Amino acid sequence: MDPAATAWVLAATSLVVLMVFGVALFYGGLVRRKNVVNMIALSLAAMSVVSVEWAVMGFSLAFAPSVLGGLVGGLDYALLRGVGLEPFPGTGVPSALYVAFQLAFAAVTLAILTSPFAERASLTGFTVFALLWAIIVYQPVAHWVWGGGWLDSMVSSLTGASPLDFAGGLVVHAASGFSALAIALVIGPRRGLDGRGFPPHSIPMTLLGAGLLWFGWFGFNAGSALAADGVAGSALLSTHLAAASGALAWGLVSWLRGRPSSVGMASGALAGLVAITPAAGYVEPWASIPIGVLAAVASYYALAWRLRSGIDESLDAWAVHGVAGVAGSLITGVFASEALAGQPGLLWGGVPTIMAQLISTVVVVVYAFAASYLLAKAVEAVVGLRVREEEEYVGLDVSQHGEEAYAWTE
Amino acid sequence: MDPAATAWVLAATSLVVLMVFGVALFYGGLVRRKNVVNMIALSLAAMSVVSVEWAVMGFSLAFAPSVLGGLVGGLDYALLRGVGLEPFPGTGVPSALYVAFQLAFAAVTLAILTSPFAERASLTGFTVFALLWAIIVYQPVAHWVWGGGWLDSMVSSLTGASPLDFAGGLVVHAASGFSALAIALVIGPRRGLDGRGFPPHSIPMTLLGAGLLWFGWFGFNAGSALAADGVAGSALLSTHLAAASGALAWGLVSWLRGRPSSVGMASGALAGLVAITPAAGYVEPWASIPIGVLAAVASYYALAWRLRSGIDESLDAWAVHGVAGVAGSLITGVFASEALAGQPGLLWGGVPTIMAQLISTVVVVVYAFAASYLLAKAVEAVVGLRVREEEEYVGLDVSQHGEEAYAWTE
Amino acid sequence: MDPAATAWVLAATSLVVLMVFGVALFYGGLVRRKNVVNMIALSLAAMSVVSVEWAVMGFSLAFAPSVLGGLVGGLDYALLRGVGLEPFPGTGVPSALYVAFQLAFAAVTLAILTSPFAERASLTGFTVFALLWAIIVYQPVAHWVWGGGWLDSMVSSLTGASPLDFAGGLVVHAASGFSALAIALVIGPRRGLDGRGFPPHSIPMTLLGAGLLWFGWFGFNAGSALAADGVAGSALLSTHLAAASGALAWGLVSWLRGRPSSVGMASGALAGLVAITPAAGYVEPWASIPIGVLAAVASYYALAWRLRSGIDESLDAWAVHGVAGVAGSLITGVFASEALAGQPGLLWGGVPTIMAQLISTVVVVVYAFAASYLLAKAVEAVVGLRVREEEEYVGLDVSQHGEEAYAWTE
Amino acid sequence: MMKVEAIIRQERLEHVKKALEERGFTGMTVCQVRGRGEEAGIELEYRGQIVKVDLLPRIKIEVFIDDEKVDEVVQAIMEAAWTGNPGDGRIFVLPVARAYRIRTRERLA
Amino acid sequence: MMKVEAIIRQERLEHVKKALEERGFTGMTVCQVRGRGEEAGIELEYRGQIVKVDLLPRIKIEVFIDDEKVDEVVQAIMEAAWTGNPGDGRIFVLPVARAYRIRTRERLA
Amino acid sequence: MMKVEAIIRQERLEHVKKALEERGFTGMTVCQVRGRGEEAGIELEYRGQIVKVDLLPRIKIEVFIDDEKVDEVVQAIMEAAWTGNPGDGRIFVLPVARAYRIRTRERLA
Ligand SMILES: Nc1ncnc2c1ncn2[C@@H]1O[C@H](COP(=O)(O)OP(=O)(O)O)[C@@H](O)[C@H]1O
Ligand SMILES: Nc1ncnc2c1ncn2[C@@H]1O[C@H](COP(=O)(O)OP(=O)(O)O)[C@@H](O)[C@H]1O
Ligand SMILES: Nc1ncnc2c1ncn2[C@@H]1O[C@H](COP(=O)(O)OP(=O)(O)O)[C@@H](O)[C@H]1O
Repeated sequence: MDPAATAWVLAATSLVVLMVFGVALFYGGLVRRKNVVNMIALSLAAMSVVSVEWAVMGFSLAFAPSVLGGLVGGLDYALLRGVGLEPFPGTGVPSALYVAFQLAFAAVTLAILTSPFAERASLTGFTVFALLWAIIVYQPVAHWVWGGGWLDSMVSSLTGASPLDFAGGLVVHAASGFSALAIALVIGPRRGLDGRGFPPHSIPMTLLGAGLLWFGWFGFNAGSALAADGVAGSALLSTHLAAASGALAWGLVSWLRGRPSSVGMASGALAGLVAITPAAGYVEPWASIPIGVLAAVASYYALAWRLRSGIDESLDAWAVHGVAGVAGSLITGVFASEALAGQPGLLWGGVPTIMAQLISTVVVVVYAFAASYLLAKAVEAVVGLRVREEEEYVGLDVSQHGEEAYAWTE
Repeated sequence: MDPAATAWVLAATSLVVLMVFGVALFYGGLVRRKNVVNMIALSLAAMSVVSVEWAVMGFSLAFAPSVLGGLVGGLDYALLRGVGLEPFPGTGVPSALYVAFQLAFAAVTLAILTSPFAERASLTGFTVFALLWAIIVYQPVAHWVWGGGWLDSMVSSLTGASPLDFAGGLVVHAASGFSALAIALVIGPRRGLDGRGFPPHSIPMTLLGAGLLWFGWFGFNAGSALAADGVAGSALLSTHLAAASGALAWGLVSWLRGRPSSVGMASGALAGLVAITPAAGYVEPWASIPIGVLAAVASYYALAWRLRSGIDESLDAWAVHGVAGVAGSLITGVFASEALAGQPGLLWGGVPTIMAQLISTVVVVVYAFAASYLLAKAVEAVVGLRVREEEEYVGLDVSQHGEEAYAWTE
Repeated sequence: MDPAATAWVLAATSLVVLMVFGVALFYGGLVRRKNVVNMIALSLAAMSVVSVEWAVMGFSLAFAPSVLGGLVGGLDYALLRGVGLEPFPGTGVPSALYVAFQLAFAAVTLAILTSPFAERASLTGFTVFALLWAIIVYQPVAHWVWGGGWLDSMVSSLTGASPLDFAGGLVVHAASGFSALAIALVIGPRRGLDGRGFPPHSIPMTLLGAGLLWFGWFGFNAGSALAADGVAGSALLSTHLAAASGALAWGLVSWLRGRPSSVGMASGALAGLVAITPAAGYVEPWASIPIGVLAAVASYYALAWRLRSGIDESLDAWAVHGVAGVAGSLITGVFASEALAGQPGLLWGGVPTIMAQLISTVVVVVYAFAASYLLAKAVEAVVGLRVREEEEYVGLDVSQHGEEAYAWTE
Repeated sequence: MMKVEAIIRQERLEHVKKALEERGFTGMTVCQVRGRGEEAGIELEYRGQIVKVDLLPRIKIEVFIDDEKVDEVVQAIMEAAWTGNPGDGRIFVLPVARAYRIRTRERLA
Repeated sequence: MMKVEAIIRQERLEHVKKALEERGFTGMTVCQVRGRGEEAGIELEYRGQIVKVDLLPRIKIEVFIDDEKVDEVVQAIMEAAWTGNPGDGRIFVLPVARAYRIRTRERLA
Repeated sequence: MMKVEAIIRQERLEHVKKALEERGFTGMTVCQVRGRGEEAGIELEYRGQIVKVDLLPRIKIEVFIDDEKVDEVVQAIMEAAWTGNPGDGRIFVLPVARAYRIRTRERLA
C-alpha cells in the first residue's frame, strides 16, 4: 500500500466525479431554457445507472483478467467480489478506491455522450442506451487499452511498441466523441433547427461547467499516475498548460474570423484538456503547449465542418472530445519522451510508437462508431430514442420530468 | 504524525466546507426568487457564527475529556488552548487540522438546519437560534457519540456493543433533521401556502448544489477514516454507490406515480449519501447499494407524508436528512462487517450491534427533537423567529438584506 | 521527494486554479447582465496568457537565481528547462508541480486585477496589459519576496528580520489591489454611473464565486506550507477562522448602518481570507479571529471611502484585496509567533518583525501602484484600454464576444 | 369587445386568478412588469453602495372581454387585488376594434 | 393607425416574424407573457409536491400599422401562428390615437 | 384618459424617468421587450455558429394620463429618449375608456 498515492487518488476520484457535474452544466448552459433540467438529469441518470452496473459487473468486464481472447475481462470481480482494503494488483491504492476511480471515468464518459441526445431524447430510451453502451462499448474498449486485452498485445506484436493512453484520450474521449457522431446520425436533428442555431440559454452556466471541468481534470490526468510523484506533478502541469494554450488558440483563430466568443475559448480549453489526456504522463511539460494549440485548431475546424454538414451532433462531443481525442492520441506518438513513456515518440525517431498510436486509434474509433450506430438503431427500434413532437416543442423539462427550470414569478 | 493521512484530511476538510455552499445552493434553488439571497446567507451566517464559537468553546465541549457525567466535554481546549501542530490524541493528524475538520461538520449541520427557517425567519432570530443550538444540541450530541460521552458507555454496558456512527448519520443528519421538524412546528408555515406549493425558482441551482454535495461528501465520509488507507477507499466507493442507488431508487419510485423529477433524483442521491454516512467505513461496499435504495424509498414516503400533513418543514431536512439518517443508522446495525466495524451486524447474527444502533438512535432523535422544540419556543418568545407579514410578502432578500438577487434590467 | 507533501500540493494546486473561476463568478455576478460573459472571459484570457508566458519565462523570472542585483530571476528555467520530476530545490515536491502551484498564484492575481477593467475594457487592451503586468509587476515582486530577490536581503540587513509573506498577502493581494486602484485612475469610470451604482445582475452567482474562493483558499494558504504537516493544518484552520470572523465583522458593522447585505458578508469573508494569507503559517490559529475582524472593518471603511471618492475601481479589488492585504501584512508583524515564524511579532516585543513588514509592504505597494499607473498609461496610448461608447452601451458581451449571456426566449 | 388591463401586486395574482375563474372568466394573459405610482420605492444596498429602486415588481393582467361583462371583470379584479396599502395598482379599460381566435380563424368581435 | 396585438405560441415566433417580413412588415415589438384560455394547463411535480401551472408561456407581438394594412398583418400572423391545437392564441386590434418616431421626432399618425 | 406607450432604448430609461418626474409625472409601468424596426439587428456567434438576433432589447413604458397632459408626457419622453441613432423607438397614444384605482376603489376616468 502506498499511503501518499492513496491520499492523492482519494482526492482525484472526488475531482473526477465532480467532472460529471461539470459536463452537465457545460451542456446545460448550451441548450434552450426548456431543456436544461433534462440535460443535467441525463448525466445524473447515466452516472447512477453505470455506477450500479459497474459494481455488478462493469469493473470486472474492464479490469479482470481477460476472457474470450482478450475481448473483455472475466467476472472475477463481479458484485465487487474480492474488492476490499488491500491494494489492487499492480497499484499502490486500495482495490475499493481503484474501483471508484475507474468508475468515475466511466461516468464522465457517459456524461460526454449525452451531447447527441440533447433536447430530444426520451429518458427511457437514453437510459437503456447508456446502460448497454457502457457494457458493449466502454468496458470492452477500456479492457483492450488498459485491462490487458487483445489490442495491447496485437499492437505490440505488430509494431513492437505499446499503445499509449495515459488517462483516456482513446478510451474516454475518442470513444465517446465518435459514438456521439454515430448516435446523431441515427437520432436525427432537433425540430425547428432550420439553418439557424439555438442560442445557449445561459453562457455563465456553460463557463462554470468549463471551470469545474478544468479543475476536475487535474484529478483525471494527474490522478492517473496512481501515485503522488513526479509523474503526477508533470501531468498536472501539462494538463494546465494544454488547457490554457487550447483556450488561446481557439480564441485567436476565431478572432481572425470575427470576435472571440467565450464559449469558443472554453471549447478550446476543453480541446486542449482532451488532447493532453493520453499524453499527460508521457510527454515533457513544454510539449503540452503545441499539443493544446493543435488540438484546439483541429476541433475548431471540425466544428465548423460539422455545422456546415447539417449533422446535429448538438453539443459537439464529436468535434471537441472525438477529434481532439484522436489528435491527442496521435500527437502522443510524436512527443512521447522515452524517459517517461518507456518508448520514444516520432520526434526522436520512434516510428513504432506512432504506428502503435495510429493502429489503436483507428481500432477504437471504428469500433466505437460502428457499435454505437448499431446499438442506437437497435434501441430506436425496440424502445425508441426520441420524444414525440409535442413533447419536444413543450420542452423536455416539462414532458420528461414535470419540472420547469426557472420559475417565472418572483 | 501520519503525513499521508494529513494530506488527505487537508483536502477532505476543504471538501466538507464546500458542502456548506452545496447546501446553500441546493436550498437556494428551491425557494422563491425573492428569498434566495437570504436562503444562502443563512448558511453563511450560521457557518460564520459557529466557527467563532467553535474556537471559543465548541470544539472543547464536543471533544475534550468529559465533564458532568459525560454530558459534554470540559473546557480544556477552550480558546484553542493546546491546539497546535502535534497530532490530536488518538489520530495521526495535527490538532489544528482535526479542529478544522470537525468544525466543518458542525457548519454543514447548521446549514442543513436552515430548512425550516426558509422564506420567513428573521436574521436575528435565526442567528441566535443557530448559536444556541450548536451549544445545546450539536456539541453535546457529538460528545455523546464521538467524544467519549455517556451514550457510548451507556449503550456499551447495556448491549455489549458500541453505537456505530462512522461520519455522522446520527450526529449530523438525524439530529439536524429531527430538529428541523421541531422548528417547523414552532415557526409555522409560510404565508400564502394554501395547499399549493411554491415552485423552485431555479432547479439548475439546486442541481449544482447537489453536485457540490455529492463531491464534498467524499471528504465527509472518506475523510472520517482520518487516514489514507483501505478504509477511506472503501468508504469513498460506498459513498458513491449509495448516492447513485438512491438517485435511481427515487427516480424509479416517482416514475411509477408520474414523471421522475430531477429534484427527486437529487433528493434520492442525498438520501443515499445520508444513509451511508454512519455506515461508510463499517460495511462492505456492496452493502451501500441496498442501503441507498432503502434510504431513498424511506425518504420518498416520509416526504409524501410530510406534504399531506401540512407541516411546512420547507426544504425537507427532516424527510431527507432526518429519516435517511435514522434509516442509515439502523441499517448500519444490519450490514456492519465484523472485519471493518469490530462487531458483526444483524445479518451475521449481531443482535447487540442492532440494539446499540436502536438505542443510540432513539436517544439522539428524541433529545434533538425535544431540545430544539423548547429552544425554538424560547427564542421565539425572547427575540422572535419570524419577520413581519409585509416583510415576508416583499421577500426576505429586500427586507433582511436590502438586496435583490437578480437585477431586472440589463 | 516528500510523497505526502506532493499528494497535498497536487490537490492544493487544483484548488488554486479553481479560485480563478471563483473570482470570475464573484465579479461576474456583480456586473450588469450585458457584461457578465466578458467579465468571466477576462479572467479566462488572463489565466491562459499568463500560463503560456509562465512556461516561456515567467516562472524563471520569479524563481530562478537572481540577476540584475536581485531585481528578477534569470532565465535558467526559461521554456521549462530543467523542470521535471525531481524535487524543486528547497522543497519536497516535484519541480513541475512547484511550477504549476506558483503559476496558479499568478493566474489568481491576474483574475483579481480584472476589477478596474469591468464593463469597459477592450479585450485587446486588457490582454496586452495583463501580459505586461505579469512581467513587469508580478514576477519581479514575487522574486523580491519569495525568490530571494533584493527586498528580502535589504529588509533583513536594515531590520534584522525577514519580511514575512506566507502565501502572498503582499505578492498577490496588496500588489493586485493597489495596481487596480492605479488602473482605475487611468481608465476612468464607466459611462452612466452618475452617482447611482449599477445593481449586481446576479447575487447568487457572486455568492457561488465566494464559496469557490473560500474553498480554494485552503489550497492557497495551507498549500503554501508545501508539506502535509502541522503548519499546513494550522494554516487551514486559521484561514477558515479568518474568513468566518471577517464575514461576521462586516455583517455586524453594516448592520449598524442598515441591513447586513449578503454581498457585504461575502466581502468580509474575502477580506478575512486576504488578511490571513501572509500570516497563515506564522500565527497561532486564535490570532486569525482578530485578524479577520480587523481586515473586514478596514476593508469596509476603505470601500465606503472609495465610493465617496468617485473613483470607479469597480469591483473593489483595492478595498478588499489591497487594503486587507496591507492590513494582513502589518498584523502579521504583530501576531507572528516565534515558534512558527522564526521571529517574534510585536505582541512579544518583536520590533524588527513589524519594521520588516512595514518596509516591505511600503515597497511593494508603491512599486505596484506606480508601475501599474505608468503601464496603464502606456497601454492606453499605444493600443487603447477602453471600448467605444456605443460598445459600452450595447454591452461588452455582444461587442467583444458576439454573445448574449442569457437567451431571452425559452 | 374591451381590453381590461390591471396592474396588481405579485402576491395577489393567485387571488385574482381564482376570483375570475369563479365568475367563469378563464382567458387571460399576464406578464411581469415594474411600476411606480405614489409609492416611495425602496433603497437597496450593495457593498455599502445605496441603489434606489423606485420601480417595484408588479403583474399586469390583460383580459379581453365583451363589453357587457367588463364591469364584472373589473369588479372581480378590484376585490381580489385589494390590500388597502399604497401600491395596490390600477385597472384600465381600452376599446378593442376587432378580435380573432387563431386556432379556428374565426373573428370574435 | 392601429395596434395589432397577437398572443402566440413561443415556437411560432420565427414563423410569424418571417411571414411578416415577407410582406414587408419589419417593425414589431415582442415580449414574453403567460396565458391561459380554454386550455387545461399542466401539472408539475417538485419532490412529490404537485404544482399546477395553468399559465403557459406565450409570446405577445405588437405591431403598429396603418389602418388599411391591418387586414394583411392579421392574415399573415393568423396563418403563421396556426397549429390547429388548443392554445394557438388570439389576435386583437386596438385603435391608436397618435404615433411618433423618436429619432426624427416626426408624428406618424 | 389616454395611454401613452413608448418603446425606448434600455439605457435611456433613467433619463426618461427623470424627465417625467421633473414634470410631476411619477406614475408609470415599464417592462422589458424586444423590438425591431428599421434597424438591421446583430449577429452573434456561438462556437462558430452564427445566430442572427434581430430583436433587440428595448424598454416599454406605459403612462396613463389625462387627455390634456398627453402632449407634455409625449414631449418629455421624446426628448429624454432621443439619441439620434436608428433604434430610438416610437411613442403611441391609445384611447382609454375607463380607469380605476384599486386601493381606493375610485373611478379615475
Ligand atoms: N399613471 C400611471 N401610469 C401607468 N401605470 C401606473 C400609473 N399609476 C400607477 N401605475 C401602476 O400602478 C402601480 C401602483 O400604483 P400606486 O400609485 O403605487 O398604487 P396606489 O394607487 O394603490 O397607491 C404602480 O406600481 C404602477 O405600475
Ligand atoms: N380572454 C382572453 N383575454 C386575454 N388573453 C386571452 C384570452 N383568451 C385567450 N387568451 C390568450 O390566448 C392564449 C391561447 O388561448 P386558448 O384559449 O388556449 O387558445 P385556443 O383558442 O387556440 O384554444 C392564452 O394562453 C392567453 O394568453
Ligand atoms: N411598427 C412597429 N410596431 C411595433 N413596434 C415597432 C414598430 N416599429 C418600431 N417598433 C419598435 O421601436 C423600436 C425602434 O424602432 P426603429 O425603427 O429601429 O427605430 P428608429 O425609428 O429610431 O430607427 C423597435 O425595436 C421596435 O421595438
